[in-house]
Amino acid sequence: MVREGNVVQTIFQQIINGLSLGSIYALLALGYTMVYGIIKLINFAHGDIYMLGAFWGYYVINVWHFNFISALLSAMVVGAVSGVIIEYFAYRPLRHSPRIAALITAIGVSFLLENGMSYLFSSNTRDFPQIIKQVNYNIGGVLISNIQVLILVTACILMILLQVIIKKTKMGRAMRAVSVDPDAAELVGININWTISFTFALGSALAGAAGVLIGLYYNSIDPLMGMTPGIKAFVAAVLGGIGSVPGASVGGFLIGILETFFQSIGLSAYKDAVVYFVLIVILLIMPAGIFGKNAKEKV
Amino acid sequence: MILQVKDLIVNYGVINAVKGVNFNINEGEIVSLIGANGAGKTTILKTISGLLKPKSGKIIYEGKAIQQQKAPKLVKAGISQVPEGRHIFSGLSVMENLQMGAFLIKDHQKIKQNFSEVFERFPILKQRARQDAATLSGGEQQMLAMGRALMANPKLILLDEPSMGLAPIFINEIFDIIKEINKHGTTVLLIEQNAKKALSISDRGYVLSTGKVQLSGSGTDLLANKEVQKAYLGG
Amino acid sequence: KTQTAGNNQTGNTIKIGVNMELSGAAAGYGNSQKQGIQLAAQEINKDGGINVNGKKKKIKLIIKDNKTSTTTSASVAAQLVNNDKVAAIVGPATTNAGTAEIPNITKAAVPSVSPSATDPNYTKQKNGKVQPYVFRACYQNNFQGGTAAKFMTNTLKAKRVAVFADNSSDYGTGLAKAFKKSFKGTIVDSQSFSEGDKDFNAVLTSFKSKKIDAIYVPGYYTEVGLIIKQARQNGINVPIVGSDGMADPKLAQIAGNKNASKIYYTTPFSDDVAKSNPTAVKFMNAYKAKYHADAPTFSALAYDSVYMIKSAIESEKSADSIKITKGLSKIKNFDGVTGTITINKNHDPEKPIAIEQLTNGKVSNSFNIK
Amino acid sequence: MTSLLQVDNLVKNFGGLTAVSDVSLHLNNNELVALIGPNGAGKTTLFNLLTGVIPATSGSIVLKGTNGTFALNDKKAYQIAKLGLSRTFQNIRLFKNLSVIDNVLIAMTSRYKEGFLSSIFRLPNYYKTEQRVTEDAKKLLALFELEDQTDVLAKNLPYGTQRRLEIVRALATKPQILFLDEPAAGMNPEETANLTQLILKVQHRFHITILLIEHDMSLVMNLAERIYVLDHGSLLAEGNPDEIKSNPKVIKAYLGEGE
Amino acid sequence: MKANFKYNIIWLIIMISGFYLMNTLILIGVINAFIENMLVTIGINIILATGLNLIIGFAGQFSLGHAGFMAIGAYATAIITQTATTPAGFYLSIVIGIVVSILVALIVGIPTLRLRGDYLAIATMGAAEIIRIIINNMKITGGAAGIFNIPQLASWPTVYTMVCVTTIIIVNFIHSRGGRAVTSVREDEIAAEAMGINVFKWKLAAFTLGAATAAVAGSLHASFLQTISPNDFGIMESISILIIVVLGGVGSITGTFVAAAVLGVLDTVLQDFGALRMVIYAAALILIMIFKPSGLLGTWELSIKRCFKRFGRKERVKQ
Ligand SMILES: Nc1ncnc2c1ncn2[C@@H]1O[C@H](COP(=O)(O)OP(=O)(O)OP(=O)(O)O)[C@@H](O)[C@H]1O
Ligand SMILES: Nc1ncnc2c1ncn2[C@@H]1O[C@H](COP(=O)(O)OP(=O)(O)OP(=O)(O)O)[C@@H](O)[C@H]1O
Ligand SMILES: [Mg+2]
Ligand SMILES: [Mg+2]
Repeated sequence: MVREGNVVQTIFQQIINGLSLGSIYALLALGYTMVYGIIKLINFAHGDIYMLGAFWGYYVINVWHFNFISALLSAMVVGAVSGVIIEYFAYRPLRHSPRIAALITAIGVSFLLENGMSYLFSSNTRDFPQIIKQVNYNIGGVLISNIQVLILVTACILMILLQVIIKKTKMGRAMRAVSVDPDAAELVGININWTISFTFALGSALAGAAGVLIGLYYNSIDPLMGMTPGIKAFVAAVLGGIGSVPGASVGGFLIGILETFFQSIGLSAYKDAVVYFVLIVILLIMPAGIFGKNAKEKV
Repeated sequence: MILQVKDLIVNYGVINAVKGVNFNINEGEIVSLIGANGAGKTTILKTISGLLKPKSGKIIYEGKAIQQQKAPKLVKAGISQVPEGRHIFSGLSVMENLQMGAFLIKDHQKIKQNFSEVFERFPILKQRARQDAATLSGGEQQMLAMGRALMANPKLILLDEPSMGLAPIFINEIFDIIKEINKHGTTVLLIEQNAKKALSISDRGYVLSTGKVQLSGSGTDLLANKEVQKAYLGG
Repeated sequence: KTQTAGNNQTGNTIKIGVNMELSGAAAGYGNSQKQGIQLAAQEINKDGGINVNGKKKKIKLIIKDNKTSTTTSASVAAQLVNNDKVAAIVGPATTNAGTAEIPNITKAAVPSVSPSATDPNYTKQKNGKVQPYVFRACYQNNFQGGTAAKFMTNTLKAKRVAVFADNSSDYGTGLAKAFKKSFKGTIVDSQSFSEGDKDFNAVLTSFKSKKIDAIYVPGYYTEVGLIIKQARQNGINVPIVGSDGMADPKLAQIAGNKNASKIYYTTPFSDDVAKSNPTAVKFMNAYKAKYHADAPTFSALAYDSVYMIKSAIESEKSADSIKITKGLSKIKNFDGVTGTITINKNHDPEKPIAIEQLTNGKVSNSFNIK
Repeated sequence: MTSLLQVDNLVKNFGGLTAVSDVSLHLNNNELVALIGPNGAGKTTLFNLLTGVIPATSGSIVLKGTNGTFALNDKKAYQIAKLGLSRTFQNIRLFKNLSVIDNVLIAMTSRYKEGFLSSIFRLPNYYKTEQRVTEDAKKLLALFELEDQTDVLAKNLPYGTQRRLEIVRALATKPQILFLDEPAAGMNPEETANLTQLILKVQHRFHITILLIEHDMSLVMNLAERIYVLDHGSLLAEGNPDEIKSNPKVIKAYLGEGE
Repeated sequence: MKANFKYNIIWLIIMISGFYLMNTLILIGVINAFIENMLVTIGINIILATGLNLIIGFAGQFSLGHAGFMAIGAYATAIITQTATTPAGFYLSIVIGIVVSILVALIVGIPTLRLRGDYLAIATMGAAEIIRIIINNMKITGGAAGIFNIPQLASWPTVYTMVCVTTIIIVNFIHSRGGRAVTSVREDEIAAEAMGINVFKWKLAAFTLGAATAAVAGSLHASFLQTISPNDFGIMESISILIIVVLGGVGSITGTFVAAAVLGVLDTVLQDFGALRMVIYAAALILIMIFKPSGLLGTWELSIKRCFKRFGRKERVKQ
């Protein structure tokens, strides 16, 4: 089994592992960052919208025999719609309340989705229908699967797309304006509710898509599946500088790579601890994350 | 008559801030609202621009009752406000702030033209075009707020203490700019602590006290009024 | 007022409490167990109930959720024994929640049978004596881990083994510890994962470069299924050996049938054993009829727990909690779904253990380990 | 004559922008000095440097106070405050959700000790100190006609009163030098006249030095003994009100023609 | 002076009579082991949440790692009372838990308290997770299995006393010079600095005091429950303490008491609902926050002094 080049191969394989894990975190972190960017709310329920997307994909593929693309697109719609509904009922009434109150509702919504789904459809783990057959490519001994590539590419495309939307389009500017001063935004003609709904729709659509992609990749879904990656993705968003689209991606990839690295050197028991440690160290050097603007108040 | 305010009552919770105010503005006029701190001037302005909903009363703009309309609709209809405390978008550059002002304008040519007009009036904004608006000095922010409102091509502009925090040399300039904006066809509703200056450029003025109109008249009449002089003109 | 020892059962029903993980991290396993418990109670009641000294009494289940929390488990136990005055308790599913209920049930002298608390010391007091009111229906870790170690050496002839354990519960860590203690070959590498993890590629890649003969993966099917899948996709084709937490039809579904080959796990309850065990056949058919799915091990263990209580009541001819305790500790050659059970002096069940092998997702072989 | 505060060659850069460039000035004991200049000249930035809110790029600030001589450059804001430099803010920064008296009491905290144990166990010492400082605070508030408002939340005060409270709060730290950043902004002429009297009262009663930024020339010319004019970060002129009023450079850059 | 003394005596009487009331109720069997269990849990949650309320509600620092400090206390007690199975051993373990948690709070707080808002929340959450993971992998802590068969040296009187003591300490701190300094930090850091307040020092003071009380709660938890495991001190535990604080009203200690009690009762009532329990709990959480965004009591505080004054006023009105 021991061959020449084994070490190099292993290193490359680990890089691939890190990137594909990172792309998953990045995909989720993007949604967090969007929502946080506009209403400064840690949308705890984001991970659970991802779960809804996965369950939707599971259902439509198994029952209505959707193909991959239509499952993915419809999951995005489902994600978007549920995001908008959650915003409308749970967050909008609290828009002028202390932020911490909205955070608690967000936690409540997260619990509600997790446990509501468990209650309605049981908390069992299910296998996600393998609608795209996984194919492994062997590149000089380094294995990479088509689904890994798919997720990686999707994450990158979405990242660029979002960055363009936020920086270059009118809607993006409106989103930024609403986030800094809602009153003034209204005074220049921006419909705040619409803008916030749009942001939620966009962020949640990403989560919906992630649900299908990740369901397909890992082949296992359950109602609590959003919890752990949800928190990790949020950490990624913070690490990258929450509110920043490139930050979310970089944060996601960084965490994926760090986790992989520490596991590969035998620290699997401490992988999360080390990631948090690195997070804290980075925040000490860059208090607003890697891409975050450390907007000091002008006195 | 471009704007008519009838029996306007506005509350903050249980606090009654505006207690039945009536006034009107004709097209092409400059009208001033003056009054002490807490008289309710800002509240009236916010109600006109749609940020606050009145308890009762009517606001009629170009013949239509607008008191239930939301701010974005009214911007589209031609009402722009320069809010008290400036409320510029920090984190966005000066340039982007101005772009936001033209949010509802679709015509790119028009936007370009507005840009050049604003930069002509406020050359300092051009110098600082790429700077984060949050780091501008107080006066610069005031200009930016004004420039942003002008980007929307308003028919009626509502100015809430535009001279606050400005250097004397600039106060004169601001009032010149207001006159000029007015000359180009924009109707102006002006709130000022600097009542002397405000009334001297106004066609008409209203004096507000604790939520009610106390006095009204032409700018020159009010300037000559003894009571007004004593209370608001410093002697 | 001094507590009169034990809960007496008057009236026509016997109250059995269920202190179970119905929400929280272990909800999946807890709900499986609840199904097994309900199935058993339903069957018994359909038969008229438990025969207490000639009089048939029906079981009344009082099911409460401990949300996989020690604090809540203690509270649930206190409520069951003090307010509901149950005669015995089934549960909890996890060792942590299980140990949390011990003070309260001991004070009230009410026995509890846990279907799946596996820590070796669960049934022991600090001084090494047995906990008087604590019983379980599953193997303790040392037994299962030791069996797996023996099997690796004797049957698989594995010399170099990697351990990959779930270290978010005592189950995985306990088994790993027991395995390492009794394995004779070399432990090449020992890594761990946590409940809820989905990506194991990093560790598997590092295993791959280390020339191993087998992997030991003590954990639950939710994660181990994914480990199998990712190992095979990474080109690791060595045998993967685990424990009864894997004994669930979902394992192969998650791993994918084609990946689920050369998979072994220790189990008390298997298709193969079942064929020769009429109690098991009956259980599996009844389970399928009621829940439209294959019975998982957790349900079988919970089902047995209820019947163990029934047998204790019937042999002692009383449904008083102290009597039930006595009856439980005397169980011998009890004919359970998970084998013929004898409760030893440590309140651990002695029952045969089997190792099942999966090939293409199906049980292809089973080994009886002596 | 040694001055109370001596500032030499002070510089502050924000990235490429030099907001304060090579400013030297001094404040004498019990003097009332005004700092004026066009918008964006760097006045507030200079205040921020002097009070330690932001660090200077270079230059020196030396305080020769009653307790000795200190270089303030590398001191933190709270240390500078303890040394006797206190300020108000251009945008009011009261403790909005706290009562008027709490605002004052907080400013007094650096002036007394209470002891963790004596406050936790409510030893007699605790009550004595509390009573003493509360009385001090009330006295101070009474001086500014705020004694009826002690329990009102700061955010519920009218704007002008908030400005007044900010001054009281700054005074509660027992400063040697008080910095006022546009105290009359948003006030009408009558209120400005009242404020002028108030500032004079503060100067005389507390024997402190005051440096104030203001765009309202009626106030500046009435109050200031000396005026510094800042433009584009550097000193443009210095002098008494009459000199400044007639300085052509100041007229061109700041005052403007007319009036 | 005299008046202050009077109010303190009244509080003392309330606390002592509360104790005897409970004692009697237990003796006559109104409070059985189950209710006692519930009350103890509520008491421990009160200690945890008042400490967190000090950090979040009064110092304005969003800490999401409270369970980490609780873990330190719990493990200190579990480990020490294994060998020193005496009340003295138990109290020693509380002290050691406090000392260790203060040390850790300093190590965690000195770097992280420079962060703002949600960044601080994530950093403290991370710190607590690091603590938990280290515990999860140590031998002396029993790893993932935790420690069980911990001798029960804390019963309800201990918990009751500790609730009183920690509350007195925190409330008295809030109403002292330090408390005012801490509150000013919450309101406006820049203004506070300008008033001569060492913002960082006071943040750290509130953070360590909160951590120390959390350690006490952990000790009580371990000794009362007799079993602990790393999973008891995860992110979800920190969140559930946060929920108590926010539900009661950020900045209201009275609110914390009320919320801890309400949630404690709700939690036991919901035990019967199985899988539906968390659904109901979540719905309740959302509804309460929507209809009472500032928490059940907002920033309202029960004050004997005020009661007296109001009562006095009514009397006068009657005359
Ligand atoms: N958000 C609010 N909530 C409660 N009361 C308010 C609010 N805003 C303003 N008020 C009160 O309403 C009254 C009118 O305030 P308004 O801001 O309209 O006065 P103004 O004339 O603009 O004063 P200024 O000259 O200070 O700007 C004041 O008494 C003020 O305290
Ligand atoms: N934090 C900062 N980052 C970048 N530039 C800044 C910052 N603070 C101030 N500036 C710039 O420094 C210059 C001076 O600002 P400052 O606020 O000191 O002006 P000022 O003299 O107080 O003006 P005003 O009278 O309008 O308040 C301005 O051009 C401003 O844009
Ligand atoms: Mg106003
Ligand atoms: Mg300034």
